[in-house]
Parts: sequence; C-alpha cells; structure tokens
Amino acid sequence: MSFEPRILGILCNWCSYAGADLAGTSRIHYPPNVRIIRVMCSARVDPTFVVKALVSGADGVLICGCHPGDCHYSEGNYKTMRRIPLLKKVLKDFGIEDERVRLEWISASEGQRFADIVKDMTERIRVLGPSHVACELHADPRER
Amino acid sequence: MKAKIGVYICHCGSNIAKIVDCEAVREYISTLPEVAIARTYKYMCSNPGQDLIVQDIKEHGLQRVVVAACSPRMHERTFRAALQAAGLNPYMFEMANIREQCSWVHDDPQAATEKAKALAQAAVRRVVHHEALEQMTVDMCPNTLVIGAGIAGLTATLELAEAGQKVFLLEKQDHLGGNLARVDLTAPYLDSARDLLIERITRVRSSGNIELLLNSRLQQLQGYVGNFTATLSRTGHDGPGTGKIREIQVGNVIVCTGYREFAAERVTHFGYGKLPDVITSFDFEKMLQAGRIECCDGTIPKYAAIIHCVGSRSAEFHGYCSRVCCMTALKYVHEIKSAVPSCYVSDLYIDMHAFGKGHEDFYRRTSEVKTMFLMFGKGDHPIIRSAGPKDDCKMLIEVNEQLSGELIEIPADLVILMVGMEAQEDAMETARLVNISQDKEGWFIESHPKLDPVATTTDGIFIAGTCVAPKDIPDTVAQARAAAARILARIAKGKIAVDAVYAEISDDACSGCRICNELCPYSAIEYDDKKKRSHVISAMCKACGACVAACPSGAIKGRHFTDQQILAQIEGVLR
Amino acid sequence: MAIRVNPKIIDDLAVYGAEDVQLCYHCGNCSAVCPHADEFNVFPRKPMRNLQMGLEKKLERSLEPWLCYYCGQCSEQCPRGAEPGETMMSLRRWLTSRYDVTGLSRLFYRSWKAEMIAILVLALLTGVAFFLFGMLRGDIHVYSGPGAFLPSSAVHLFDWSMAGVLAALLFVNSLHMWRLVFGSKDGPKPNLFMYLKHLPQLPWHFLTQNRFRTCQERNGLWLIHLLLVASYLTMLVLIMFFLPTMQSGPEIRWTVHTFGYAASIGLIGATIFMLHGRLKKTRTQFQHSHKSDWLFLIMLVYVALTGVLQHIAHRAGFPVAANLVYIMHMMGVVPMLVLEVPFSKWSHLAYRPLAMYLAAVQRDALLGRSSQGGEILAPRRIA
Amino acid sequence: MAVKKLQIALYWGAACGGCDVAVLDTNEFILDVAALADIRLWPIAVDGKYADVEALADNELDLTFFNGAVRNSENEHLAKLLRRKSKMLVAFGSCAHLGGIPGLANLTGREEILTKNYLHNPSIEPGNKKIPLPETDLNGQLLQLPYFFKRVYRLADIVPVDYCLPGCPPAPEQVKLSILALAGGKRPPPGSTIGAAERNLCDDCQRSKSEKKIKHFYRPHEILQDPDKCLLEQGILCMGPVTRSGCGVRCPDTGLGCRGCYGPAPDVMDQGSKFISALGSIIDSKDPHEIETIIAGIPDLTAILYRFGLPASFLQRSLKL
Repeated sequence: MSFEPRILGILCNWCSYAGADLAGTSRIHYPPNVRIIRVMCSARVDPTFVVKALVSGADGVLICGCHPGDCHYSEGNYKTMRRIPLLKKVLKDFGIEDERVRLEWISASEGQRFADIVKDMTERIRVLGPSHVACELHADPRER
Repeated sequence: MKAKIGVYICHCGSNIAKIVDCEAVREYISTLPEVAIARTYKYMCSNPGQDLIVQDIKEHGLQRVVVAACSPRMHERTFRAALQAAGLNPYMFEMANIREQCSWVHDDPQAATEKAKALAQAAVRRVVHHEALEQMTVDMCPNTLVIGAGIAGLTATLELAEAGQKVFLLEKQDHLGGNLARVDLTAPYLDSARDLLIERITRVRSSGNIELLLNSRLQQLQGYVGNFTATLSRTGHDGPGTGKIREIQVGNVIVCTGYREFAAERVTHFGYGKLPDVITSFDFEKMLQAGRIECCDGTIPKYAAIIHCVGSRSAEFHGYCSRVCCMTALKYVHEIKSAVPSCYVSDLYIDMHAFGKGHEDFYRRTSEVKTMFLMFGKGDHPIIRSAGPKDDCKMLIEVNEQLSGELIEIPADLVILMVGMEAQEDAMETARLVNISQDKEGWFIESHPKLDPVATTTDGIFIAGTCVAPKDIPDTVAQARAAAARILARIAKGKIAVDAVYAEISDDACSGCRICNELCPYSAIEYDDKKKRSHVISAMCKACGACVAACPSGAIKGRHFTDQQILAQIEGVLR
Repeated sequence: MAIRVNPKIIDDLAVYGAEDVQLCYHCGNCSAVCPHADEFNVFPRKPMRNLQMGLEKKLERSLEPWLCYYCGQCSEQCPRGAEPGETMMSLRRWLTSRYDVTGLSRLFYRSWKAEMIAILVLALLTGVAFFLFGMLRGDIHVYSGPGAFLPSSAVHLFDWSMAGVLAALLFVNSLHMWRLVFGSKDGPKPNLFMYLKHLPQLPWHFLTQNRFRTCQERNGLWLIHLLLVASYLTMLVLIMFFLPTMQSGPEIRWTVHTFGYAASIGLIGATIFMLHGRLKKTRTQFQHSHKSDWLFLIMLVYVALTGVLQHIAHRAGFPVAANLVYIMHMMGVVPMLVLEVPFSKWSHLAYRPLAMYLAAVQRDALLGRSSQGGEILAPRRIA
Repeated sequence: MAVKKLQIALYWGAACGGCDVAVLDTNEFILDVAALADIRLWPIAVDGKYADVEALADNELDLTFFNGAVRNSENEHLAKLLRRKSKMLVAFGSCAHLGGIPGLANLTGREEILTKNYLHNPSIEPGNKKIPLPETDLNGQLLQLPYFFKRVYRLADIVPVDYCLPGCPPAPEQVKLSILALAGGKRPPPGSTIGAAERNLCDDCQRSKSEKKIKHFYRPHEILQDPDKCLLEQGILCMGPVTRSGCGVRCPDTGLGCRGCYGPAPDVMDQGSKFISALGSIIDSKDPHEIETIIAGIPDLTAILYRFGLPASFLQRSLKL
C-alpha cells in the first residue's frame, strides 16, 4: 500500500477555512491526507506549532492565510509572511526538506485552489516519503 | 480530576453518514479516557439533537461537549446556545468539521472515517483545556459622529436625530450637500437634486439634536465601540476659532465621506484641458444649473457628444464600473434635446448599464429622440481632434465602432466626458483614523459584502454611500438609513456585549520587552511606563492572536486559543 | 480612413417609412430569426446600423434590402419594437429612389401629392390624345376591325414604343444599381466567369420568386404573389402579341380570351387580397402602408377593372361604351406603366431578381478574394 | 559523635570546565563550603576516584552538581551512577541543563565529526591519521574507550534531575545562593529552575525600549551602537526577550546581544522557534522579496537561536546524522 502522508493544515478562520468549507459545499474532492485545525488568524500560528507537529509525526505542515491586503485584521498575514520563511531557513539546517512546510494564501472564494494545493502537497510529500523527525527521537542513545 | 466530556457525532442525514462510518467513530472516541459519553444522532443541529446535549449535561453532569458535524462557521453559535440553556458555560465546547472538510470532499469511506476519528479526537484533546469565559458588557454612549454631510450623511443624521439621539455632523467643506449639491437634475425621473437637498438641509439646521460642525476634520479617534473619544479640529481658513481642537464622546461613527470625480486630464487622448469644448460631467452640471447650454465661445452647439467610462472600466485607471454615469449621460441627452431640439446628440458607450428601477424605459425614451448610440470596445478609446476649416463642427471624434465594425468619425461641437468615481484623496487618512481597511481601489472594506454591507470589522464604525463603492442615490440613502437603524438598535439595547475571546497579559510573566506594542492593528495594547508592563484593552482586542504568538516570554494568553489548547489539538489530530 | 457619420440621414429615411429605426439597440434577434440572413449578408441589423449612423455610402452599395421578402418575423421578434422589416421596406424605397437617375422617384416618394398630380396630368394627356386620335382616324361607334376608334395596330405600336422607353429606363437604373454595388474601388471585383455562372438566376428568380417561398412557408403569401405575377405576365403577353385577336370581333375567341379571363381574375383577386390585407392590417407586413403602396394597388385594380369593363362592353355590343372605357383603361395603364414601373414600387420587378443575381456574384467574388487573403466582409468577431 | 558533614559531589560531563571555575569564583565562600561539607568527588579539584563513588551507599551524597552534557558512554555511566548515589542531583550550567555549546554538534553527523578531527585535522602528522575505536587491540592488550554517541543529550534526557541551575557559566552569585538554598534545607519545589528569575532579561535590562521595527540586522561590530537603546531595536540580534534573566544582563550591558544561555522563560517550550515568532513579527516589511533579503542578512540563524539549547529543543538534532 503506497505511503499515505499525514499533513497538518492550520487555516485562518476568515479566508482559508472559509475557502476549505467552500470546497466542501461545492463537493470539490481532494485527498484526505490534510487534517485541518482552525485559528482566528494566520498570525496566531506560532512556529513552535509547526515544530511540535513535525515531532508529533506530521509528514508536512500546510499553513494558509488570507491574501496580503485582504486580512480580516488588516495586517495579520504580513507577520506570517515573515515568520514562516524564517522558520524554513532554520528547518533546512535541521535537514527537513523545504517542501514539508508550506505557506499559501487562499481567499474565502478559492475552494478549487485549496483543493489543488492539497493535491499538490500530498503528491510532493508522497514523493519525499515519510518524515524521520519523530522516529528514534527518544530512542536509547546506545543504539549504533 | 478527569473532565467529563460528551461527544456527539452527527449523521447530518446522509451528508456525513454516506461516507463516514459514524458508529466506528463513536466506538473509537468512547475508548478515549477523557470521554464520558459518545453518541451518534441523525441531525445534531435540530431541536431534538440539541435537547440530547442539554439532557446529558443535566443528567450526567457533563463539563465539556464536543460535536463532530458540520463547519463551526455554520453551527458553533447554535450549540453554544444549547450549552448556555443547559447552564454550562458556552465556551466549554468544540466542534470537529467532519462534513465540509471530510465527508463532502473525500470519496474513500475508510480514509474519511480515519480522518473523522482524528478530527474528533483533536477536538476532545482541545476541549479538555477549555476554560469558562464570560462576556463583558460595556455601557453605550448614545451620541453618534457622522463624517461627511453629503446625501448619505444628511440622511443618516436626520434618521438618528429624529429618533431623539444626539448627532455630531462633521463636514470638511464650508457647505452641506457634498457631491449632490453640484448636480442639477437626477436620473431617471429628472427630479431636481436641489429639492432633495433643500428639504434635508433645512431639517438638519432646525433640529435640536444635531450639532453641525462645518470646516472641521477628525483629528483622532480613541476608545472602542460605545466609548469613542473623537478629537475634532476646525480647518476653516478664516472663520472664528480656526484650528480650535474639540473633544466629543460618541458611541458609534458613520463614515460617509463620498467620492471624488476622476480627473479627466489624466486621459490624454480626450484632450481635456487642451480642447476648450471638451468638458467633464460636473462642468456640464454647472452649465445646466446656470440654465444655458453653450460652447466656450457662447455659440449653441449643433452637434453634442457624450463619452462614457472616462477613468472607469479601463485597464490603466480603474477596473470597476462607476454605476451612475450611464443614466446621468442619458439624463444629459434629455436635457440637451429639451434645451436645443435641433442639436444632434451622439452617445459613445462601452455597455449601457441600465440596471435600476425605471432605467430601461429611460434608455428607450432616449432612443426615441433619435440619439446616435455608438459602442466602442473596452480596451479601445475614442480620439478627439479639432476639426478642419471646411468641417461644420468644432471637433471630430474618431472611434472604432463595435456594432457596425466601422472606423467612424463623429462631428461634435461640445464633448461631455462622463468621469467615473474615485476614492477621496484623504480616504487613506480617514481609514487609518477610524481603523478600517481599504481595498486596492481605495474604497472602504465592509464586514461582509452581502450579509453585512454597512458595518466594518471594527466594531462601532459604520460606512455608507459611495465611500464604500460607487453607487446611485437610492442605494446611498438605503445604506445611510441601514447604518442609522443599526446604531439605533444598539442604543436601544443600552449595553453592548464585548466578545469573551480576547488576549490578556499576565503581569508576573511580562518582562516589558514591548515587542507586542505596535503589532496590534487596533492599538489595543498599551505600555505602562511606571510598571514597565504592557496591557491589553480587552474591549478593543479582536482576538487575532498575533501578539499571543509573538510574545517571547509566553506572557500573553489568547483566551479560547491558548498555546496549550492548540498544541493539544495538534497532537490529537496527528494521533 | 474614418467614415464620416451623417446624423441627418435618419430623418430623411423617416419620409420613406422608417420611423422606429432609432429604437434598435442591436440585440441581433432580427438577423438571427431571418431565414435569409447569412455570414455575408447580416441583415436586417447591419443595414439598420448603417442607417442609424447615417453611412450613406454603405447603404447605397448594399443589396441586402432586396434579399428581404418582408415575412415580418424579425419585427415580431424585436424587443424594442424597432420594426426591422418595415425599415428594410423603407430602405428598398430609398434604394429605388437612389437607383433612379432622373430623380423623379425621389420626388414621388417624398411627396405623394406630386405623384398624384403627375398621374392625373399624364392620364388626362393620354385620354385627350387617344380621344383625338380616335375621333380623327376612326369612328367612335366602331370598336374593332377597319375604321375602329382605336385600331389595335396603332395601340400595338404605342404599347411597344412605351415598352421600349420603359425597358430603357429600367435598364439605365439597373446599370446604375450595378455600378453602385460593384463600382467602388475597395469593393469585391467579380470576373466575367462569375457573372456568366450565375446568369440563369436572373430569369429563375424573376419567374418563381423562389426565395419568397422559403421565408413564406407559414402563410402562403408567396403563392398569391406568384399568382399575381403570372397573371400580369400572361396579360402582358396577350397585350403585346395578341392584341388584335384580343380586340377583334364581338364574339369571344376562346383560344385567347380564356387566358385573358384567367389573368384578369388572378390580377383582381390578388390585388383585392393585398388591399384587404393592408386595410385590415391582417399581417405584420401590412401594419404600415406607405402612400406609394396604396397608389400602386389602387391603380392596378383600376386598370384591371377598366380592362374587364371594356371587354364586357365590347362583347355585349356597346362599342361606344367600350371605346370610352378603353380610353379610361389607357388613362390608367399609361401612368401606371410610365410612372409606377421605373420610379416607384413596381420597379422591384427588375431590381429584386437583379439583386439576387448580383448577390450570388458578390458572394463568389468575396470567396474568391478571401482565398487570395482579402478580408471577408463577414462580421468581425468583436474582441 | 560530631554532626555529620554535608556530602557533596561535583562532576563534569562533556564540558569546558567553566562551571567548575564558576564554583571557584565564589572565592572564599568555597572555603566555608569545604568546612561544612565533604567533597567526595570533584575531578577537577579533588582526587576522588570512580571506585570511591561506586563504594558509596545509595543516596549517601546529599547534593551533586553535574555540569556538562552527555556526549559519550562514560558521561552516561557517571550520570546514572551519581543519580543512584545522590539525594539531590542538580544540572549545573547550560550544558547539563540544555545541552549547551556541545549540543550544537547535533547539527552535524558523528562520522563527519570524527573524520574532521582525526583525519583531516591539519595538526595530525600523516602517519597518525586514525579514528579511535571503542575497542582496539594494542599489542596484545585490549584498549577500551568510551563509546561516542551519535548525538549530544542533556542530563535530563538520561536521568531524572532534581534542579536546574542555568547559565554558561552560572553567575557565581547565583551559585552561592543556590548552594545555600539547597544546603539550607528550605528547598524550592523539585524540578524547578534555581539561580534564575521568572522573567526575561528585558525585565532587568536598563536599555530604553520603544517601537521595534527592524529593516536590517547587524552584527554587534558592524554599527555604532546607542549605549542606552535596546539592542534589538538597533538591529542587533539579542535573545534577551526569550531568555530567563538572572545573569545580571552581562552580555547586553557590554553591547553584545544576549546569547540565550539561561534558557527559555517558564511558559516557552522551544526557545528558538518562539524567538522566530517574535522576530518575524517585528521585521518591518510587507514585500516578500525585501523580507527574503532581510532574512538572508542573518548569518547562521539556527546557531544563534539554538546556541545553548539545541538538544533541549523539540527537534533536538538534525536528520543528517
């Protein structure tokens, strides 16, 4: 059975979560690999959440927010636009592939775009294979 | 002490049950230690569904509830009300979205059921950490500040004043009426703009509840819904008390600052400013108000031409349609034909937008007076050149006419440019003062384009009229009255409930690094110099969580969205 | 080079009957519903557009008005009540006045009083002339044979000379029509082969009005029109070639007169039908009747009736009455032929078949040119 | 018989010896300690042998200060041994508490470290390029060396730790206070961090703090600093806001951004990722390209964020091992 990646989706309530709901109401199908949790704004996403997800067994993390300029709180997504690149620069040093953490802007009317992004990310991570971040994290130091 | 949690998995008829095996999810969830009760039901949002929860809370003393059903954006409020009815704090509740984001979008039942289990478990892990939150109520100052005294401002002010409320009407110019005062007649029934305004202005001047502040501007707006402090300054050049600063207390603000007409000289190929007889619609209104239609040299025009969409629906200026110019142009045809029957009028348009009440008949009546309607392409533009000596007209308009596919030349002694609408030049400043946002064209952004068109995401700030988007007088007046009505509804309630979800800073953790201070778009975070601590004004906080994530000492707690809750949810969903 | 619009044209055309054309806002329903419109001839919308914009040159060169047999479906479809069918009818009248080199047609269409005066004057002249001719040469009491008041040989000669003049006038105007259509320098240039290839279309359309059938299958107006044309042609042949036998002896010469009777019945029946239709406005195309339509039908009925009366009078043995009615008949025939045929509605008997023929030639010319990369006159896809 | 003296032990795992020096830095106070207590093991200063420790009864030691990280099997052995032998085991200094500077080795692989040091090291004569193995036969005798783990662990990863005393090295003042507190009987709740404040450096830092909008990052020597303005506001990366106070703001006072050696504040789980969140919020740009250039302007961001706390972070090590 081919590897089924487990991806955490953190979506902002006003734009991307509404877009994901729209994909639902329009019955746009996409792979079941992304599991979504809701935050009020993408600015609430603390890079610690992403790192915690990776060590908790996530093969990928998808963070979605409103398009720059459309943020419900007017400037929230600009902060995310700076935090995630900073995080990805650090993750690279930890040997974590760049495509495992992804930031996308999705508006409340872009149900199809959300589905496409989920499809694309699932395929890319299926190619990358499972993430080794979580395994032998707490293993006995003695093993060779 | 293990919290007693009730989990309810909804079939939603067949919407969820068709793909997700609800029974399997129920079984899995009941094995979780924190869960006391796990049930499935056909329609959780129905009354019997909600009663199920209320009964369980009362009988089994449930302390927290999870419903795995549709999107929380759909029924979170419904179930919170159910908890409240059962005497449990409404925030002890979490929803798992296993319909829009699971059963409706996946076709593999086995994978969808696994995902539903994970989403339900995540909700359970999260709800364990929920805390009871109380909604704060703040008393409501009944006064209202209306910015802009055009038709929208006047209407809203009168609506409020005649309902017995105090209104401060702020206008930066030295007269009332705004853009409507510069117009002669209005489309499509050709009733005079002056009559519309005179009646309202006299009522405004004579009403005791209205304080009229001409030549005045908003300097600063502080506070939050129900408790705004507005600082006003007089800008009149001469008038007594120029520059005088004044502070007023208001509960709500209506922004109806109107629009600015598009500067026609920006369109070089019309030659506005160079050719004397090429005038804008507002220049023509002045002529109509003076009662004589004539070219610059005083002669009566034999040929008149009207060009639509100047600055609107164009790639290089504004993409939107300014909605009012088509009917205004037809109004001009009627006025020209009635003033100068022998004059041949041609009307160059891209599309004739006759969408409102009585507009199509108005358009037909304009056709009956033998107006020559010429359609030009959206990307294309007519070119105006002065005519040669042998021509019997002053100017020639060359246009690629779409209906006949011919390149034609139109004689014209007088050309009227239907200039579109643009955001006011000080719209950016106004938006920053009252803390609302602008779209890329400069129009103010409403809370919801369809469901909430006059409110904004900043509570207590309402917007009405053309400052939101180009619109005609009926829509403007309707929006003005809508804003006034919403404010009267709030004043009637007397108190205003401030959402229980906001950020708070714990004093013993904050080390005064001030990183959070200017993160807040609503400036809801203040820094106390003496105590060297930052503090959140809970009423102004919109719970976006930007500061919660940014606080390096973890001192800011986002109520209902704490780190602990979210991390638990992450662990739960990745089980 | 940009074409200059002329806002006055639309007022001119009102005289020819196009009142509501300015209401058209170009939804294109009429062209969509018209059975004859195709990618080369987008009508009635294109001609109406040229009319609204006053593109005189384009209107003159267009054959499209002649391709329309006024079935009236377009006027029924028009959401704005712009009467495209009526506009095409008025364009035909305008083109007739345009083709006419003498300018009389323009005068007649513009003021029907002028036309009435011309008809009356001509009628009186013919009456007096024939009367004097008859009085000098023959005996009023003798209708046919030697010493007849109006000997068939003389009338025969007169008929042929009038036919000659008529043919010449029609030929000149048709030539003018051809020059207008193909004369312009940027228009399509058909070669001789194309002219010859489509030549048989000329008599075919003249005799059968076949296109009228395709757009008339609903209410049979084509049959009536065909009957009218057939009757008219038979009468023409009888008068042109068998006048002596027609006029001779009180007894009825069945071999000739049966045709005569059939033709007369056909003429009177069809004309009465048309007159009834226009009076009662039974069909869409009968809603508006221009003065020239009324005049044309009235004179046709008058001539047919006087012809029959004259025949009856002669057969029933009243030669004097026969002769007088004969003069009255001629007072109707001459103005009708001299004025109606070249300058008014009846000229369509020449222009329509010619237009069908020229349209077929034009199509080949355009196809030919487009294959050499020239730009097809078909409507450009609006970007 | 005379009141029993306090039995204490100090040990150093993968360490630099700075923590032991910090104990000496308490100057005369160390003599009082020596008077009060029997130092049963202090490799750097006292001649106690492993055998002596093994001879002790369990929990015979009242207090043990373990500084240095666990890098090889010897450190692990001693950590477990001392845990068994002492009532109170204190992770002394950043290395034991968070993994410290040695912890940065977790960003590279074991083979890479050994080949770099024993094969490509310029100071090795050509003949001697050999990698030491845990067991080697040296002309008939078996020579054993401690096993070199794949990555560095903090003390708490190996054995349960009673208290943590952060700092690299811990301020001598804090060392003195901690010893008195632990020896004195009124002990803080187990598992807590001693010798440090509950709030971050900014609380004690005297520099003026105002609006933080950073367009460009500088290294301390690259700009003329304003002595009394917050370093972060001047574009110098200072981990102060995310690091516990208690060191007396030694680094920021000398114009050097705080390096985070005291570890994160109590409510912060991962010092590095938390500071990314704070840092991302105060970068002053809304344009993706400008953001890219600003971020590229920070050399070796990971090492700055996790200089002392890599093994204590969620990720603990790079996957490139």
